[in-house]
Amino acid sequence: MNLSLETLLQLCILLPIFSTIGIVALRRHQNLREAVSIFTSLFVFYSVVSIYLGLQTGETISVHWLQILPGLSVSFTVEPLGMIFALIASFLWLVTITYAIGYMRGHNEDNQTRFYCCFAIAIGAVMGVAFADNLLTLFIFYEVLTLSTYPLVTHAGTEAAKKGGRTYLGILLGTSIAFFLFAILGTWMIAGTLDFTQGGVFPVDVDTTLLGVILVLFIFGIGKAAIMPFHRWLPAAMVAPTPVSALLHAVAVVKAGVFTVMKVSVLIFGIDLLSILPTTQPLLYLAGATVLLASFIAMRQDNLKARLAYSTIGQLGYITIGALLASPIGVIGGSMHIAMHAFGKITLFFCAGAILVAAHKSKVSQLDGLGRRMPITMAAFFIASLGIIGIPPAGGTWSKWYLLMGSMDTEQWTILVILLISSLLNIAYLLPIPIRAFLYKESPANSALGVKEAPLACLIAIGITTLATMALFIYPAPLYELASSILQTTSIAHGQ
Amino acid sequence: MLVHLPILQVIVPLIAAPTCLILRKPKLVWLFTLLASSLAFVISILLLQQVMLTGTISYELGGWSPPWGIEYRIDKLNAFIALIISGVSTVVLLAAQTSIEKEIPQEKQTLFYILYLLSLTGMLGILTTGDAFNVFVFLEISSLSAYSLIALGKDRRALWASFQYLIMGTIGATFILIGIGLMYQMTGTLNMADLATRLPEVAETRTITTAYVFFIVGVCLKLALFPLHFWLPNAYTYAPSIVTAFFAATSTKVAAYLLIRFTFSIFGISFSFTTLPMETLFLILGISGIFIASTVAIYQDNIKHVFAYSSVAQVGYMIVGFSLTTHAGLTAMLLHMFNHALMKGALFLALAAVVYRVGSTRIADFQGLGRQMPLTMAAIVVGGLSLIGVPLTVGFVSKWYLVVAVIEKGWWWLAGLVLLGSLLAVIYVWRIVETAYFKAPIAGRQPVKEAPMAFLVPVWLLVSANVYFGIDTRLSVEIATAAAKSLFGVAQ
Amino acid sequence: MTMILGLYNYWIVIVLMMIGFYIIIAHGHLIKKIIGLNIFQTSVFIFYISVGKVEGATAPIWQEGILLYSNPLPHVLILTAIVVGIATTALGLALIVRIKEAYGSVDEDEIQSMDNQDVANQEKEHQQC
Amino acid sequence: MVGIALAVNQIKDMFAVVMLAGIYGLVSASFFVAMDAVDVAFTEASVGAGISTLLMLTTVAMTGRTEHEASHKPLLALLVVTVTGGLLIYGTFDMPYFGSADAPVHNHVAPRYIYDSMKEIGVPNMVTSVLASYRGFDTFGEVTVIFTAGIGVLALLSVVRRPKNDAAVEAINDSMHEKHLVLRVVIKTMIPFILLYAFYVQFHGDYGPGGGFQAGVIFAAAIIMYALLFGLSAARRVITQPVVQLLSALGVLIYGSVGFVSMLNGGSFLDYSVLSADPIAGQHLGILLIELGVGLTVASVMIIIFFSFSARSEYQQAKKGESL
Repeated sequence: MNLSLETLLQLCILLPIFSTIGIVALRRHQNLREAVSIFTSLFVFYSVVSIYLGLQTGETISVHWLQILPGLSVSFTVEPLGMIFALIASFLWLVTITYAIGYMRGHNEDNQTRFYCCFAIAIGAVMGVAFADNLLTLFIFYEVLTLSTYPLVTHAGTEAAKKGGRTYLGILLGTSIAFFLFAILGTWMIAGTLDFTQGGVFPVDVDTTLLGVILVLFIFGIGKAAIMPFHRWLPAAMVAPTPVSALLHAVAVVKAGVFTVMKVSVLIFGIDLLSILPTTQPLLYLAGATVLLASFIAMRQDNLKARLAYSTIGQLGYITIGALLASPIGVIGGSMHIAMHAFGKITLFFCAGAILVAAHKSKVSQLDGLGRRMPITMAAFFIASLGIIGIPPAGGTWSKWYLLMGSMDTEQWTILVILLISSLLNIAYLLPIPIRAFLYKESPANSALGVKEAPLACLIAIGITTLATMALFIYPAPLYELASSILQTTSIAHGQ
Repeated sequence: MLVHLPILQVIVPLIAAPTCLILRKPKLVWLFTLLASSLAFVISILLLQQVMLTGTISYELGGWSPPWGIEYRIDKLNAFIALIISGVSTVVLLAAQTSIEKEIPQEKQTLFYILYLLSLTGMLGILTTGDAFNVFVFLEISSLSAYSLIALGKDRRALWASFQYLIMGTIGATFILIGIGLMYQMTGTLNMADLATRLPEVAETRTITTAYVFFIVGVCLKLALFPLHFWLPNAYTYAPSIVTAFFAATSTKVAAYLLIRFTFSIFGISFSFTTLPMETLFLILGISGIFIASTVAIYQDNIKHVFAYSSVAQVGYMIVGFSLTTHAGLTAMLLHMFNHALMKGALFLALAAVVYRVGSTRIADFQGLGRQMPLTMAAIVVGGLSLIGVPLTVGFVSKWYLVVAVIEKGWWWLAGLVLLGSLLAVIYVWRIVETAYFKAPIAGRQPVKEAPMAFLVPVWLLVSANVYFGIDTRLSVEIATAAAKSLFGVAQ
Repeated sequence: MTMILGLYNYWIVIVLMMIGFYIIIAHGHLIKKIIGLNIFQTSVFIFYISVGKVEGATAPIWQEGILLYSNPLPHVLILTAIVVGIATTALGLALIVRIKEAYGSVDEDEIQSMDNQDVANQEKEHQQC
Repeated sequence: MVGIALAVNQIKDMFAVVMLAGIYGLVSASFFVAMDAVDVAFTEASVGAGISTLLMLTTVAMTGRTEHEASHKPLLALLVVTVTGGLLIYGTFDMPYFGSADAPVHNHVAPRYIYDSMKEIGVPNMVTSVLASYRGFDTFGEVTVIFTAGIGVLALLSVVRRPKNDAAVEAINDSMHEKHLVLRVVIKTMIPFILLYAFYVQFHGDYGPGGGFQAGVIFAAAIIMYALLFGLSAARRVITQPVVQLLSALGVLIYGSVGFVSMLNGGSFLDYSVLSADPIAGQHLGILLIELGVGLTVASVMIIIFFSFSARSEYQQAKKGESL
């Protein structure tokens, strides 16, 4: 296949969306239907990689679709930050979909066709977000993402699921319309453009209080970043099937959130402006508070998935901090953490899912001694935890390191302390799980039912992500280069 | 014949009406009605093109030059709205025959179509005429036919709703009559353009103030502007579904047009907004309309009620745009008039399909329809999203322009309110989606089939219009802007 | 004083209008509402006609030698308006007849209460099913 | 008049109220005469006092006579009314005084009607010329309104299946008719004259007060009288429902086609002067035709309305009969 990179870029977004047609058409034949999904994901990953290689060779890739409002068009372009996001998303999606197939069949859930359709649309939307060239485009796909993931959350259709779905949609759609859109409009009125621009779009003479307010609107409006008090949707979404949670937490939704935060702070405000805004400091503390609180709550969760959910909220806080530190190193750390956390967290969720499938356990307190029966799973869980905490041999080490550096050179001592404390907290709520699994004595009840290791499909997925986590520790270089080039790259020509 | 387009716009459906009485056979009459309506649609398109190219057209009825004779005056504004109305009416008619078969007894169907044509005539007449009293006459044509159409509903409450509407409507019309009378008394003319030139001399008098107030109150009754909206919800709910779809998309637009026409073109901005504190009043009414009506909508059990109240809320949005008294604001209003017609047309037509299959629009009866009537429900979802104002739908475009206009005025708080208002929409739309998709079908009800093509085609025509004009906004925006500009041209 | 002489006529008309208006809103009996409507409108007609009156003029029917006529335009308008009026009345009355059949009453409150009753019943139904 | 209005407000017996309303109509008619509006007076008399009273009586007969104690919020109503009234009074203060010849009304548009209509249209009755020619389109609208009302009433009241025990109804009618034998004879002899008068009004409209509308009403009145005394079915035998409906449609169509013809003759819609070589003759012709259309529609719609009402009441009686 020798398609031009532009074509590939558009295909990343369109192909998944069109694949739904095939999925619906083939709803009667399971295997074919899944085949379509797999093929799509493979192709998306392929094209993203080739785009990445293209970017390495210094090409500028941008596509301009159509003008929705005068001076505002749907258009896409490739820049490092988006590249990182796209790479992670497309890769992990590939993994997730394989995992999902195993999982869904294992559980023989109904409405599977709807499930795969929404899955596909979601990833298309994510690609749209990743490559968006201006806020409007980003916003559009942001909403598409919300709407397409709603049916996934409510998949079970039970009262609980619907309630969860309501919270999910309510908060995400609500914040995005009430604050995010408002902030976008404000930006539009003040700056006259919504294109992502190196060094920000706002003219110098604008009153900083006003901009400060807009910044607040952005941070709260991007509900997907789960900054307290708008984090409730994340635990609520726990009712979803495990692959979905994985998608939400590692691949699509939350990452789209923090990614947007990054983009806004770097390419709309620009870190220089950001550092002088009156509201940056308070927001920074808010993010810090989110990190701490989330960790504390996580400790007190016995339900495994709930614990992981709160841990996610905490980790997202890290990335937001990275963005708001408004220092190059902070940005680098933050954007690296997007990747690191993605791999770590998705592994954890896969493990949780595997445990659920194989041993039908969902509570931490039930896991005693499970390590002997499910060694691979638990080992993976252990490594991934290290990744989240930020200890070798997992990639998390680096991102955390840069975040610390960032907070030092901006002399944010409070933040520094927060980061350190919360790392300890991470240890406190993650490591006990493998410890229980391996060292504790198995309760007779568990030994009674002969639990086996998880099905192969799951194990493969788990294996891949775990290896990736470690790989990122050993070769962080390419990721680091991308991250550090976020600030150097001059903005790509807009709106042609 | 091109010269005669302005009058043909109105005469075609008017003449078609009595002809139907001669044709008698319902099916035949339906086809004929459809023909007439689509003819009107074509004419309106031609007119709009002509106006966009050559500017305002004037047509002297009976060959008497205004102000002595009655003049038809087509400018960008009314050409635009005429387009909306004739277009929607045509699309809705596609489904009429099937829906009417179920909802109206055989021997009354012919009468139904006649009344439908007459109300179309009335609306178009109001739009195209350039003579104040002529407005009143055609207003009555449309109203009378509207009352009878609503009374044709199956439920006995239709009668009562219709009667209330009749009382309210007639009071409104009489108020308008008084307003016109006072204007005439002070200026000695009934021709709009002539009025516009002669009013300023007497603008300072208390009489003209009274005239304005009476006229506006009368119009607002027709517009169902909160708090004068009592008649609307029941009228929309118990009328035959097709009628609802038609009116919900059109009738408020006509009233809104009168509001704009008289405020901007005839009394002139300087009078309406400097002599009187109209904008503040309208702003308050608009905002409270948005919030109160939307909140009420959330607690309704009949989906038709839900959307009826949401219509009241939407009128609120238009009025907010209106009350800004800026070019941007007016553009937003016009744009929203266009978009809202598309949304509500699609939604109520989809409901008509539900009535056809399920025989009710109570939310309880929507359980499991998501699976049984996928296409119809999908249409409702898209329409709902458009109502909320999600990107890629027309709803988003309206919201965008409205908020931009508001911010341009520097009223950030108002911008916030407008956006918050749409959150309420999220709630009442999502109630429906949830029931339709995530509730098992009612036990004991035999499975419902998907609506017939006769519904799906027009519904999806409107739905795709919702999406198309949400993405490619050039056409609608261009016209709306031009119309708004021309109005301010008149005003200065 | 001249003002009173000059305007008393309008004032009477207004009083009439308002009585009619009052009958419409304040009375529960539907026929009475319609009658109120009639009175209301008729008085508006009178207003129009009085606007058209010229002191010492004759009816606007051309005759040799007469130069001062009252203004015909209001007459025309009101002719139309009367027709509209009767049309509305007829329709309203027809509605009343049907309402009487459907509800067995022509009193606003009774009908309203019955309406609410209907809603309640529907709710019951669907709780049953 | 204020007295009457107040009485209407007070009295609870519908029958009396309706009668008062009728009288109110008559009085206002005389008011109109006093203000030189002869045509209006004519119309108001035949409509306000005639038709509408008749209809109301029928309705009252069908719905019962008495009104319940108004258990309403008269205070609120009073408030609304006083506000509106107050505003109106406020509005009057800058009005030109009553009857003053220098009011703008008399000096802007009207003069042309008054002084030029004779040579432009050649019809002495200015009201007719304005009504039919200068503002001919309004009148077209008016006809449409009437037509709409007719259709609306039809849609509301038309009775599907003739009640089974038609005979019973017949019996009632006949028995009723036996009583008024004298009256019947008198009316029978009168009706032709009324019809004649109707035609006179129809065509004399150009010169004196009158015209299509009034003529139509009178014509209808004759038929209605006939129906009242000889029973609906008898009247139906004279004029059948479909025919009447057809005529009502025809009226509108005649009016419309006049407009179309003038279009085809190169004038604009309803421009009569192109109907014949000599504009004045054209105007005459046009006015004649459209007045005919008006007359047709008005008469037939009035008949339709009345028939529908009384048919409905018969239907109700029949139903009662069945239920008993």
